[in-house]
Amino acid sequence: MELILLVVSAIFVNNFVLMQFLGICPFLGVSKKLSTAVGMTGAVVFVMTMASVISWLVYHKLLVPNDLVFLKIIAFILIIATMVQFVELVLQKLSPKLYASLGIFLPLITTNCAVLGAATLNIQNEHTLAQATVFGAAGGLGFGLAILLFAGIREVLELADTPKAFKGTAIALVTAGILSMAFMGFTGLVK
Amino acid sequence: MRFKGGIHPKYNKSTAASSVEKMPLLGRYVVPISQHIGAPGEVIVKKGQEVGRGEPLTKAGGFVSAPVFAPTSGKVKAIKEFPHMMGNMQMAIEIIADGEDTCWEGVKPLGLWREQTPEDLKSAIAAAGLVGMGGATFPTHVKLSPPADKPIDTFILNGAECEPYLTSDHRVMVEQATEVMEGVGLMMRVLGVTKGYVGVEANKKDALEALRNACPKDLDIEFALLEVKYPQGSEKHLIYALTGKTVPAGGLPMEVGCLVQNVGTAVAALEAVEKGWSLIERVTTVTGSGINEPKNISARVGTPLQDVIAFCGGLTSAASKVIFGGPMMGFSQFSLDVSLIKGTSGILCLDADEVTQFTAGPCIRCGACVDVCPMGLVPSALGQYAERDRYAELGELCVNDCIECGSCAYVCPSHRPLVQLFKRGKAELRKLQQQAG
Amino acid sequence: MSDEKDPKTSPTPPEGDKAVEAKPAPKKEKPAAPPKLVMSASPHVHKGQDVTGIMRDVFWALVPAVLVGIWFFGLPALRVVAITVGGCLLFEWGYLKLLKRPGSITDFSAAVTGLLLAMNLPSTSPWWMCLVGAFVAIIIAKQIYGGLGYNPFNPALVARVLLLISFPVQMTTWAKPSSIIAFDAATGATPLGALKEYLSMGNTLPLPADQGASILQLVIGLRGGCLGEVSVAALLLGGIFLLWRGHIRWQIPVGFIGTVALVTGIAWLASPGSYASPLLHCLSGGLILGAFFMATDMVTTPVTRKGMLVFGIGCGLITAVIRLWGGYPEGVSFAILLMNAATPLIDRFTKPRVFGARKLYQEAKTA
Amino acid sequence: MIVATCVLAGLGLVAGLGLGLAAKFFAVEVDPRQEEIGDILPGANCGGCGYAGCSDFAKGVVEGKAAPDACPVGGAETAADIGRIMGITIEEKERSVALVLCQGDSTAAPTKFHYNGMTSCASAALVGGGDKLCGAGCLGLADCQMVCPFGAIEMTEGGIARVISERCTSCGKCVTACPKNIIQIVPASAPIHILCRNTDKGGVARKACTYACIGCKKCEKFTGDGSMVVTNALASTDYTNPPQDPAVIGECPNACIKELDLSKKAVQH
Repeated sequence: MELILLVVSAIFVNNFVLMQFLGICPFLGVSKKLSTAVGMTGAVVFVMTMASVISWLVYHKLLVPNDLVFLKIIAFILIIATMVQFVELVLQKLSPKLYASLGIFLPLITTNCAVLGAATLNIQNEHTLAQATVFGAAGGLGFGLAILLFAGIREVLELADTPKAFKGTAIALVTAGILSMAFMGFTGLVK
Repeated sequence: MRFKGGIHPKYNKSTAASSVEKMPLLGRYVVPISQHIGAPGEVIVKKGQEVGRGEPLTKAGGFVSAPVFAPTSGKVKAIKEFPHMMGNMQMAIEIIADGEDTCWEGVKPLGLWREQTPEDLKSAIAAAGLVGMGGATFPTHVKLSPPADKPIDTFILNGAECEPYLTSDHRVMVEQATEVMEGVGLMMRVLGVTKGYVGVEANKKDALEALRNACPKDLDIEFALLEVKYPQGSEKHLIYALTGKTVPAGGLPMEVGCLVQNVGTAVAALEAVEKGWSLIERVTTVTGSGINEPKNISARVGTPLQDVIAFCGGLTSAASKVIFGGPMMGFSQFSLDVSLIKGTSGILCLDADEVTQFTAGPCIRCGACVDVCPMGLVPSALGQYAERDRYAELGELCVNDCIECGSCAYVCPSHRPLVQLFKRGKAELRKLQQQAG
Repeated sequence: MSDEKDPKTSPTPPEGDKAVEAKPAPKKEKPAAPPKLVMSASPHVHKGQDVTGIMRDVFWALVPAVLVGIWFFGLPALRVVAITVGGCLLFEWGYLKLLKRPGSITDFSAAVTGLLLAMNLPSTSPWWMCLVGAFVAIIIAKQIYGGLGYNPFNPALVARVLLLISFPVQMTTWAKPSSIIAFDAATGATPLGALKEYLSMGNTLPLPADQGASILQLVIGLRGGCLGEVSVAALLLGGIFLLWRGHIRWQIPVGFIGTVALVTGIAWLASPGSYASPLLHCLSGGLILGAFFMATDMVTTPVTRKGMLVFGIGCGLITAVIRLWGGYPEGVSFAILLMNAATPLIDRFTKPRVFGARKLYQEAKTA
Repeated sequence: MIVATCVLAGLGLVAGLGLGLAAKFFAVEVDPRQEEIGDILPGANCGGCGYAGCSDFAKGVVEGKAAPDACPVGGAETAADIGRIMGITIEEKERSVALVLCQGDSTAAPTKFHYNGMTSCASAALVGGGDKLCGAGCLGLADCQMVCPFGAIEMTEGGIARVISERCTSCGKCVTACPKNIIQIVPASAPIHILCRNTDKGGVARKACTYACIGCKKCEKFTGDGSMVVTNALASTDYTNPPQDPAVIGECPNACIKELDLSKKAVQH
């Protein structure tokens, strides 16, 4: 039950993108097409889950025993960067098309604060390993939900007769704002 | 079986009760060389040559092609480009009548159709230049030659005439019921088919009764009254309504063993075989608010439009649109110099009140077009993609399955010219596919 | 090719353009030159229904509920309606003029937005809040997306949610319903608000009689709430009118209200002490207004019947979850906005089956 | 301190080893020149080269499928750069621009019917070939303007398209977009142009447009060197040997021939 609440919280109530405003860069960058957004979701879910697990292990099994908690951030970044590199290599081999369409945003998952955020929140909220894994995966899915909804809207916006001044990122940001407002309705579902 | 979608426009079939009037002989005819889908024929007459009525002016330019004929006896005055009802200039043969209307000596009846072999019947039909007279103008003999792996087991006579205003098929069914049914038997013999259907929309009960009474005893025909709904006369939907079979998307009716023919074609087939007549005359409806005397006429193929209009009392002063075919799928004309062709089932003249010029607005996604599309497409999305030249998406959304029936544009509250967008989109898509090889 | 950007969609002939007779054709004595005809692609006839007509019907369908609201909440309600409708028309007109865009305020769409916004505000709303709402609805939620037809979110709802988040106090100050003559400045609570408050204090149901509203009061609208959402009877009248005119499809309201009833019903059966009855849930709050008028907004909802049903069910689910377990007492606006966001995805996955296609639509494209 | 360094170093080592193994496993060969070329291309993704965007073109060049000087936007400089990367020399191509061969605006060319439908030339051309009486006339519904990635096409007050030659990169998008085929890529240095594509004969053409070429052959006779020839009742310029003498302009009875300076080029930002 607790894990379910954690999932609901991470996907809806405290959605990384729409409620905590983390990971905005890929959210805006690769939401132009639904297919790319799906690919990005996959990459983020993978990286976030793995990063959560490994960083939890590194923190609790390596840093805490050795009294090296101050290395937390740098160690996490290292882990995340490695995971991203790994995903990049795999994608380039297995799906060059997706690799090309994700472009710069794939390596930029490294600096995706949502991933680092998940890793540090795990520590801050004193999650167990199981909770950390679920939190990472659910956080990634929350990111996915947001970016998929957003990509759907943006694909349609492409066809809209938007005034030139608002075309592209401007209207996307307005849309993201409204979407975030709508997500506020979930406030209070999980304390 | 009811098909999904469809619309109920105002039918305005005011000429349903007026019998067919024969147009008197004219002094001049212009016969376009291309009156069918497929390769245009090769001209076999010369300028200045004397021709007899029914003499071929072209010979078929391939298998999917059909010859055209002299509508009356006279002299070939010119072979050059004339305005064509498709809206462009096309090669046509101008004939000045000598007033004698003498028959070409080559006209020879084959005899009673029951005594002929299917092959002979088929070649007679091909020689007479028969094409689908409902408007699609696909050469009939090609339709009657299904490939060996797609045998036809069901013949369907299309008497739906679902286009508003048009009554020519209706009159043919009432006035020439015997000929229609004999023609049906003839074509069933060509195909070696034993099972036939006759489908007529419920607003033409008299036509169905006439056909039923005229049906020869030896034919196994099922007569069905169809729901009055546009586009009931679309091949795929007619087959579905009558037999419950669904023609696969992108496929032809023969995929489900069906073949659909128009009533006019049936009569022409009989005349081609038993009288030796080639297709030089057809029944057409001249109607609408823009014409003074709406009527059904029987006119020679190649009759200039302005003579047809003059015969029907001329255009009203407010007339502002002239359409070849029905209001849903017909082609509007800018010139009265075009001529009647084999596939002209009607000439609709609308006056200015009915021809409001709309300004297309943006799609408001009301979904009315989705509800009425008989093909199960999403016209609203197709329209938006077509408008932005997004042809790849158009292909993904199956624009090629669109039958251009116009139901979507008919109901669109934003007056979006959806059919025009789809026609354009299909053309561009075809170009892209050709480029891709 | 953005025809709406270009004023030339139906080019009229330039002036001074003398009629030229048809085409270079064989020279023959013709009667007087025929008139220059109109040409267009098929079809050449039209059902005759247009956007303005639809919007006008929606407008009239809303009027009974607004009148009831004005009757119960008095002149302040009338003032709110006047400001939002006037504001919406003004902003729309100003924007179209300023940016020289096609379109016109006479198409009733701005008026409908204004009316819907007013119906979603408490009658006590200050004038400036109404104006801010009108601005957000017309300019931000609609016009900068390209105007009518292109807004992904329901403009009136965007405005309402924005106001609710920005000015929670003003947005939850409810006047007690009385009547236009005997205006009563006392404030009260909405039935759902009272319910949430009551439950959050650890009490068990049923609600004491003085805090709730009877079924009859709910139906006629004698209860606290936004000025247009109170009278279920008047709203149903308008909703049925729209259904009869064919402007809304049954899938959305039925899916929406049905799901709310189902979910709250299950919760109520499981624990009648902590959850209110489905009847109360269906008749109170903005559910009827939302289900018949906001969730059925054509532009922001799916185009297919199947999609509409999915949309309605989604709205109902989210509404029920927010009402039962969320922080806000009412979730209709949030639910509809969230489902608006999902509309493109719903559209994508609920395409009808192409006639004769053996496989499902999505697969057919690869064949 | 030492522990910290060791831990980090150890972590880095593990990660590095893992990645190294993964890189071996999932290795993909990419020609480095492809990226280099991609970097120097203009990035307009106009498709003027015939490829689906700049990176596709770069791939084509590296694979030897695309001509290194095929990028019309980058022009000679880009071609030279690509040549340097590929290790080949490129001969400089002459600058060319698009030109609309029609002067039949609303004052000159009458219409034959009232058109009601999409504001798009390609769509309008499906309805009776467009509303202009002249079968070759500019329909003025701005398809070319819409596709031009460089804003180099404007619609005149009389409702026909005009190329702003300073901005034109001769990518050729407008040429394919025009359903009437009246936009042509011409060398920017050619001074004299025939601005008509109507192939109708004298009287018919004259009725269709006051600027219509009637095929009178006066220009052909005047130049005499084959730089202007009349075929199919339509005069055209031989752009491999363009006429130079502006006096020919006066010969044309319908003012189809114009002297235009197309060689100006906008400053590149």
